[in-house]
Amino acid sequence: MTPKVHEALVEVVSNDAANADYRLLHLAAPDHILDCKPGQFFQILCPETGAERPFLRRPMSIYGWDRAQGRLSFLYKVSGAGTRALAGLRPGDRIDVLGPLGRGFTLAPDWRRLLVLARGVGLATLAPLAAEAQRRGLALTAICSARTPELALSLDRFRAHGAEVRLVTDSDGTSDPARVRALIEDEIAGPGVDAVFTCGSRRLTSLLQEIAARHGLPGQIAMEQQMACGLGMCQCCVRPFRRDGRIVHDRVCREGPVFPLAEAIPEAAA
Amino acid sequence: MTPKVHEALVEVVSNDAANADYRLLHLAAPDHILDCKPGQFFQILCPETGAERPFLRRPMSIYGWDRAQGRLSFLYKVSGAGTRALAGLRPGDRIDVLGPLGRGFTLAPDWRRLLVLARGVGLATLAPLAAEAQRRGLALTAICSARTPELALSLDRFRAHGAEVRLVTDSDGTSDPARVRALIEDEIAGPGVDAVFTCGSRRLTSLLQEIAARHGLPGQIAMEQQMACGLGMCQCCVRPFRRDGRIVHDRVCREGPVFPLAEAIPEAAA
Amino acid sequence: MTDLTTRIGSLTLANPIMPASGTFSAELGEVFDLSCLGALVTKTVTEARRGGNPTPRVCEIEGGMLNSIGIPSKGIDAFLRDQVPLWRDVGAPLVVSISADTAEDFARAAEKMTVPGVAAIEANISCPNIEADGHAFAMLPDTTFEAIARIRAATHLPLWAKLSPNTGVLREVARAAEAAGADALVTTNTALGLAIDVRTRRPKLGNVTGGISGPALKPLALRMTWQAASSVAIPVIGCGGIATRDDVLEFLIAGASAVQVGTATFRSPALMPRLIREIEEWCDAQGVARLADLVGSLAPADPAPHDLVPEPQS
Amino acid sequence: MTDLTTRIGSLTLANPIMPASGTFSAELGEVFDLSCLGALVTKTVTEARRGGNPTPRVCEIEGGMLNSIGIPSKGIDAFLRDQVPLWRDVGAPLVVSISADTAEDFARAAEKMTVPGVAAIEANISCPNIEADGHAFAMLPDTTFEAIARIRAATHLPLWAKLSPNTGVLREVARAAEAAGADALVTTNTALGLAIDVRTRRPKLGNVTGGISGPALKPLALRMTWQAASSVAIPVIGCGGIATRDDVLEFLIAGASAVQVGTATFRSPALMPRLIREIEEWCDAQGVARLADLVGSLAPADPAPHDLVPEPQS
Ligand SMILES: Cc1cc2nc3c(=O)[nH]c(=O)nc-3n(C[C@H](O)[C@H](O)[C@H](O)COP(=O)(O)OP(=O)(O)OC[C@H]3O[C@@H](n4cnc5c(N)ncnc54)[C@H](O)[C@@H]3O)c2cc1C
Ligand SMILES: Cc1cc2nc3c(=O)[nH]c(=O)nc-3n(C[C@H](O)[C@H](O)[C@H](O)COP(=O)(O)OP(=O)(O)OC[C@H]3O[C@@H](n4cnc5c(N)ncnc54)[C@H](O)[C@@H]3O)c2cc1C
Ligand SMILES: Cc1cc2nc3c(=O)[nH]c(=O)nc-3n(C[C@H](O)[C@H](O)[C@H](O)COP(=O)(O)O)c2cc1C
Ligand SMILES: Cc1cc2nc3c(=O)[nH]c(=O)nc-3n(C[C@H](O)[C@H](O)[C@H](O)COP(=O)(O)O)c2cc1C
Ligand code: FES
Ligand code: FES
Repeated sequence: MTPKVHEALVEVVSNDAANADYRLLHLAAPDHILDCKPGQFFQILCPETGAERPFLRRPMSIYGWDRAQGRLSFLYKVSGAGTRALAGLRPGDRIDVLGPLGRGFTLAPDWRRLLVLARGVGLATLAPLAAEAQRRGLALTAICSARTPELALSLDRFRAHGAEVRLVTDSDGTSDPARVRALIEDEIAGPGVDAVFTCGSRRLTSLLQEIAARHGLPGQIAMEQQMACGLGMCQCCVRPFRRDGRIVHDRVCREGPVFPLAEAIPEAAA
Repeated sequence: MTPKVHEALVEVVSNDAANADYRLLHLAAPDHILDCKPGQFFQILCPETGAERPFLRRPMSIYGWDRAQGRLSFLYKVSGAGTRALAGLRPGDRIDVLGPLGRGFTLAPDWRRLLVLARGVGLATLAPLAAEAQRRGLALTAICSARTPELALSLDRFRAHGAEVRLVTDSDGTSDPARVRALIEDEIAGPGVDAVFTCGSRRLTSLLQEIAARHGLPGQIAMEQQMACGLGMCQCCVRPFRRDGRIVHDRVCREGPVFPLAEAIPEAAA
Repeated sequence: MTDLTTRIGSLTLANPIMPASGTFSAELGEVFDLSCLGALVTKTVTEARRGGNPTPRVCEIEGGMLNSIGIPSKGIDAFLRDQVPLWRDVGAPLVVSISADTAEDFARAAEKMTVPGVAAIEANISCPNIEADGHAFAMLPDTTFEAIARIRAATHLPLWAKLSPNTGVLREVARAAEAAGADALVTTNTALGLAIDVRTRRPKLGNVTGGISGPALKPLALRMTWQAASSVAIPVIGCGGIATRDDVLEFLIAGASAVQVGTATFRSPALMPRLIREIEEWCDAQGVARLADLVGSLAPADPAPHDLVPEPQS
Repeated sequence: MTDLTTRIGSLTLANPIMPASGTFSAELGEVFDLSCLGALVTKTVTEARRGGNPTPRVCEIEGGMLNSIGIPSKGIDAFLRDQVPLWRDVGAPLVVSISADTAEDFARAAEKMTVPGVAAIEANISCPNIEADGHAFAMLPDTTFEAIARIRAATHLPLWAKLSPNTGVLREVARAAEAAGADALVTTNTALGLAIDVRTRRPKLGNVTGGISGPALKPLALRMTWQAASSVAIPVIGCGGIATRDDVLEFLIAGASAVQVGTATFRSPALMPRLIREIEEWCDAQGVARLADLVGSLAPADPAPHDLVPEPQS
């Protein structure tokens, strides 16, 4: 096997709040770590600060990359030790990233119209699909769900890459399953959909699985699980999947994080 | 017991190199931790940096303090994890200090002429004696020993407080025991000496013990030992002393760090 | 306002926070008023005077320290004369830690310590620094039983048995201490460790090995606290690496009725009163009426639905 | 240039750095060329297919992690078919870790694994995650002896016994493994720990307890490496918390003939080749001609002259 995953010490270009919960981290990255695919991730060694000593690396979806400019970006929600430590990074600081890792989304050559259904941090994972779709000349509709309009992320990213964006929110009542179902069905009945994409949110996954199954549409889903190595060595990141009539356990870091939608077993409500 | 030792989070005013090995740390300190005596120390919680995670506090002699200005200063030699971490402090950073701790030097009311013999970081411990001597109108001669003239510390501090300074160095051969002995004997024979003071360096201690014993001079010595609590609780900082014809073990943090010179047992050569 | 009192056998403590033996002495009263503590636990005392171990006696490790203080002691007589009266005014119950080389000596020490002003005896049957290679009574159930039974017969005071993390049979040791009449268990003392100065190729401690304490010890001590609490009916007092409010809560949830704070006091001498305040605030905020409701409230793990199917990953 | 080779019984390794079982797989070849390693140690394999433990299987602790992966395995047949050929090209000796529920099953597994391409067998008699409460063969000398003796009879391959830090009788276990015919000891596997999520009051791991690894384990593992090396004549391989050059040196000085690097690879996947380079540079700079000169070179503690006088401090 020839080395293809790299550990690199990269410089922070900016690290600003994207909204009340999320921050956007731009890094100046060397070209050899920028051979990325939408849906892949990096393992980030979050810095040790006086208050936080995150020990394990944190998996983060690639939010954007640009080989010409040498840029790599992540969108993260400040929640625990690792992301609190990340939030303290200032331009000029350096962090250690490992990647790109995992299997990303795959686009079949005959697909023309893609539908993305995303919520929360899943938008970070799905945003790079819009750029890829645009590059290939595919149409993409993104149904973005959020608690409030202010918390909706990446709408501009999607639009900038030519995606049609539908924002649904809890605050105006448009995000409930029935309304989202209607939106998706309209999309399928109207312009048509060749494949659907989502992230691991339980409600959205169940909904989309059911719709896709009924219409015979292929789908892909990005999953999350606790990780230690991120490379496939430690077996800690397994999740159960339905495949060939039985339950199998795949490593999210290696066989995933993107899996066939039909195989996913939505997480139990927390 | 009423609380009198305080833990305080204090701001760094400056932290600059004093010479190739040593740095001088000035802190803006609240008045309640500034009731200090020469020879006392603080326990400093050195910051955790990416590279260093000093766990225990580090004892540091008080190099200077000024209640009017709210200043507290330490002089330290960058050697291991704790002092490397200290070296990274920038003005405006905050650190946690605990003190003042231990028993400092005591000056008998009838002493008029003091002699200080110091080398290395011991100069930091002994420098505040000069200020105290000046305040009390006592004469003080400081014999300062160093590898080279550039590494001699605190000469200006001593002079500013009216001390007579004699610099002896390895590089010009003036620091060898015979020469230093002659200097001290001259001082005793000439202007006269009422008490002698030194730090824990083995060679200087043996020399000064011998001279002081011969002349019947009282002396005091500041000792060092690994510390965990600094308050007298853990018993890790004991050292052996000769007292009343037997060996006793005292806690350097509590019964010391300043001890009667005659009781000290110079450390074995490393 | 939450009721922070906690019962350790016949003794009721005002709150669950107390110092760990050997990391506390009257000098801490220069930092805060010691009467706020749930109890006061002394450095281990032996009957006869004894020296400690050679220096260096401490060194740092990642997330903690090693110590090989040993048990320097001025002897029980000096303790009874100088220390016991000193503590009378503080108010918090005085727990005296004792050690001895034989079960018989342990009993005699306990008997001597049975005086007014002493609220309980903690039998340190687990010091890894006085016997070669870390051996101690608490390594095995039968030696534990013997020591505790002899002490039990010698004193009517509440008796706490301090256990060792170096044993491979913690549950059995815990049950032996209970069967021998201990009123409570303390889990745990330090784990035996080693650190080497690579430059000199010498051990960092004068006594070669030493006891691991501080955050690095916490997961081990927490596991043992949980194992002990689920093996005996008497109260368990957690100890090992506690440095934050959440650490205290973890031990309480795992089954500890109170906790001891050791090494953390070296980094933050005013930590214990802060923990008392923070635990009270947390309980108030969470609507926990009595501290006792927290003790042993560990919920089962919440496995993902299909994770129990024993199938290999592909 | 220093001779970095090290002898583990009849096997000579090019250098003392190898991965620890369960923290390494072929995928690491995407980060560096695996042929530089002293040996390759596989994740533990069992004879039959088996699933692992419920998720979450890992969590962080101060200075390390807990894992309760268990031993998910596709079985020995799949291993012989898919894995052994894969490693043939890498060059470094392949050490296969096996586990079983009985001594008999251990023997059968060892026999099956005795095929060309396998350089040694590591008997994982110490996994704390497969038996309730961390029990394992390596907790006691007699069960250790039985397992190792049965395996010894079933294979002519070099046999390494991986010991447990959870036992209170490490020296006795080490001697039992030697007496039963082990060619080397590995000290150690993970120590059993617990972590609780205070918010949910649930254990952080799906399997409740898990094994402590990483720097927090180092002083314990180093102590056991030193104890094992001074109890047996066969080589000892150090393992536990190794993350830096000085960590490797500490284990070698304590008596290890080689070391295994586990958790540190998760933080720094390219660490092992860096350690090989750094050890070589250090030995060159220090004038250490052969790595073997370092092994077991621990000097006595250097007590201050009067510290041995057993007098109490005042
Ligand atoms: C493939 C993948 C991609 C991800 N992409 C993003 C992203 O783009 N932006 C983002 O904000 N987060 C992302 N996450 C979650 C992220 O890895 C962090 O776990 C999360 O941000 C919380 O980390 P923390 O250190 O702040 O929290 P802590 O509470 O300190 O985390 C404790 C431990 O739990 C793990 N953990 C906590 N939440 C999750 C989770 N949802 N999934 C997996 N492990 C978790 C952490 O990695 C860590 O090991 C992704 C996770 C995976 C598996
Ligand atoms: C009363 C007292 C006053 C001191 N005053 C000063 C001072 O003014 N300036 C100064 O530079 N240093 C002083 N020291 C030494 C200081 O505490 C540090 O130990 C030393 O600076 C090295 O620390 P480090 O973290 O850089 O080294 P490390 O190698 O990381 O230290 C490791 C451990 O060894 C201990 N240690 C190392 N050297 C010594 C020593 N000489 N004495 C006691 N413990 C030691 C450290 O405290 C720490 O616990 C004093 C020590 C004592 C006991
Ligand atoms: C310096 C030091 C001295 C100790 N002395 C004793 C002792 O005399 N008796 C005892 O039972 N435990 C002693 N211990 C162990 C502590 O009481 C406690 O069990 C252990 O340190 C774990 O708790 P911690 O991690 O909070 O420190 C000592 C610990 C330290 C660090
Ligand atoms: C995720 C993980 C999985 C492990 N799996 C195994 C295993 O299958 N067999 C085994 O003998 N040890 C296993 N171990 C233990 C390691 O081999 C090693 O003994 C231990 O982690 C201590 O070393 P470290 O601190 O360098 O990780 C595992 C450790 C970890 C962290
Ligand atoms: S995180 Fe280690 S196998 Fe996936
Ligand atoms: S440092 Fe604890 S008694 Fe002196």
